[in-house]
Amino acid sequence: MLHITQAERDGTLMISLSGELDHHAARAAIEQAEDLLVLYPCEKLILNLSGLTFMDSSGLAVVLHLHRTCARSGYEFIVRGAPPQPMRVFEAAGLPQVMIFERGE
Amino acid sequence: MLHITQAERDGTLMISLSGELDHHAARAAIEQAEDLLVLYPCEKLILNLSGLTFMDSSGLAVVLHLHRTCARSGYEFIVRGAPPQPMRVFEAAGLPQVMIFERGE
Amino acid sequence: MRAVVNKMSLKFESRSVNEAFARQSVGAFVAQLDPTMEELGDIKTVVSEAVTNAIVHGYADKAGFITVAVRLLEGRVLELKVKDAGRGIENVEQARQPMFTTGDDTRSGMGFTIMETFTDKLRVRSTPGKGTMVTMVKVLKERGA
Amino acid sequence: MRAVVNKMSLKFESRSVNEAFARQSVGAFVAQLDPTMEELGDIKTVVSEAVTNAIVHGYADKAGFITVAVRLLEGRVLELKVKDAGRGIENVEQARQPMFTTGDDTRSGMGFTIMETFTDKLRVRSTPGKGTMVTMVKVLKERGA
Ligand SMILES: Nc1ncnc2c1ncn2[C@@H]1O[C@H](COP(=O)(O)OP(=O)(O)O)[C@@H](O)[C@H]1O
Ligand SMILES: Nc1ncnc2c1ncn2[C@@H]1O[C@H](COP(=O)(O)OP(=O)(O)O)[C@@H](O)[C@H]1O
Repeated sequence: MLHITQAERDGTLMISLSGELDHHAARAAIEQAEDLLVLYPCEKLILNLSGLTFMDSSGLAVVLHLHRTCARSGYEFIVRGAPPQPMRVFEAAGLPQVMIFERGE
Repeated sequence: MLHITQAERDGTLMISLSGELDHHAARAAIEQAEDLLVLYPCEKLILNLSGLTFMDSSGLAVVLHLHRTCARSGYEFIVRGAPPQPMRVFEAAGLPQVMIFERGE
Repeated sequence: MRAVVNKMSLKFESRSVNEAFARQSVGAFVAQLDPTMEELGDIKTVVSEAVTNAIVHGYADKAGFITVAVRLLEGRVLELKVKDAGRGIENVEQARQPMFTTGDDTRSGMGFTIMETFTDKLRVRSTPGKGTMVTMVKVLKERGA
Repeated sequence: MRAVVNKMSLKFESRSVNEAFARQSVGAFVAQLDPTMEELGDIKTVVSEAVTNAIVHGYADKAGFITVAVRLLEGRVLELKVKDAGRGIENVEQARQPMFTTGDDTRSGMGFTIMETFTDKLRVRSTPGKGTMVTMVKVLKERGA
């Protein structure tokens, strides 16, 4: 089960995903995140993954999708707080070389 | 995996089981508890189950075994802190009618 | 007949280390119904009982395979089957009595009683020398929307 | 040939809700080796990748069954097989390239790359129209006594 929550302040939108991000959850995650970006126009999107308990390559697709959307709109995009297991998946795919990963919550 | 620890004070021996108590673990639990009763002669045995995450009818066998051992030696025997799932198993078997179950840790 | 919503089966060797595997697997499968903690505990317990019986009693003399088949039927009905090809039960009625056991002091004779208490239906089919199949049905409570 | 220490198999329908069930089951089975958190995460991840591929790509047009077979071999060697009877892969070499995907925007094309990175051996056998079998081998670290 994946949970999605959001918080907005001073032009920064933070979307937090918690639980398990797999193919079963990926479609809803992409669609909800896109809806939030329309609802809360921002200059910066932080995708907070500190609550993820599992992520497979479906999570890469979600992150790549949001990275593209932000690039197109000129928003800054940051992935924050990925736990060790998701981080290994990101690293295996080389994503930290092409976008910003931050520690923290 | 089952973990067994003990503490002794003023003639009371407390044996604490934590983790999963099933058939795979029951033999070792009985043998270790019997060894502890030899090592720490006591007047009262408290079997602390507050750390159990799972228990099936193999746990009934462990408790019945210790109940018998204590009865034979004239020791008081108390089962303490069983969480809801083990407690349902004890209740299905009617054990609270024949021995003492206490709340707490 | 109720429509089948989802189904799976597990097959594994009669080793006691697989008792935990079997109940946790069924627990993971049943999670899709969002059961209460009590329902999930009951389900893991009855799986543990039936699988332990297959290992301890069914395959007392020889090793073999155990199959656990799970079906989710419409209306939150869970059907569990645990099957072994072990030595079977001579007298099923007697075996189902509380406290009856042919096992050692790690057995309480309460396995079938617990399976019966924690499910809505228990059926035991056994042929001596051929094996045993235990079928359990449990109806889960509706979860409020 | 290494001796088999324990083995099991799972069979389930090609529904995406079963992805979580499959990786959690394999995780529960592998627990007997007391793997590190990283090893356990890697194992769940590769199972999730292969099972998702079977559901999304193998059974894109029709529903069907997926089998996951797991063997623990002597020397802490884990062998995982994920099999479907789906549409198969025309060009396995191309499919294994990073970023190659025939899927939609929930797919990254990195599934096989991750399976390869997180295991010690990956073999893909596929027959178009017949199905696919992915075999992975992972050697777990010795745990200090
Ligand atoms: N799968 C099985 N194969 C053979 N005998 C069985 C099987 N399951 C149960 N039995 C018999 O039924 C008896 C009662 O089982 P149960 O109520 O579960 O108690 P216990 O397992 O504690 O003995 C067992 O002692 C055994 O003789
Ligand atoms: N079980 C399968 N059945 C049919 N095709 C498959 C299967 N597994 C993989 N493929 C093919 O290989 C491609 C690459 O797979 P993969 O590297 O896992 O990336 P992704 O799943 O993200 O597309 C898939 O897009 C699909 O065309």
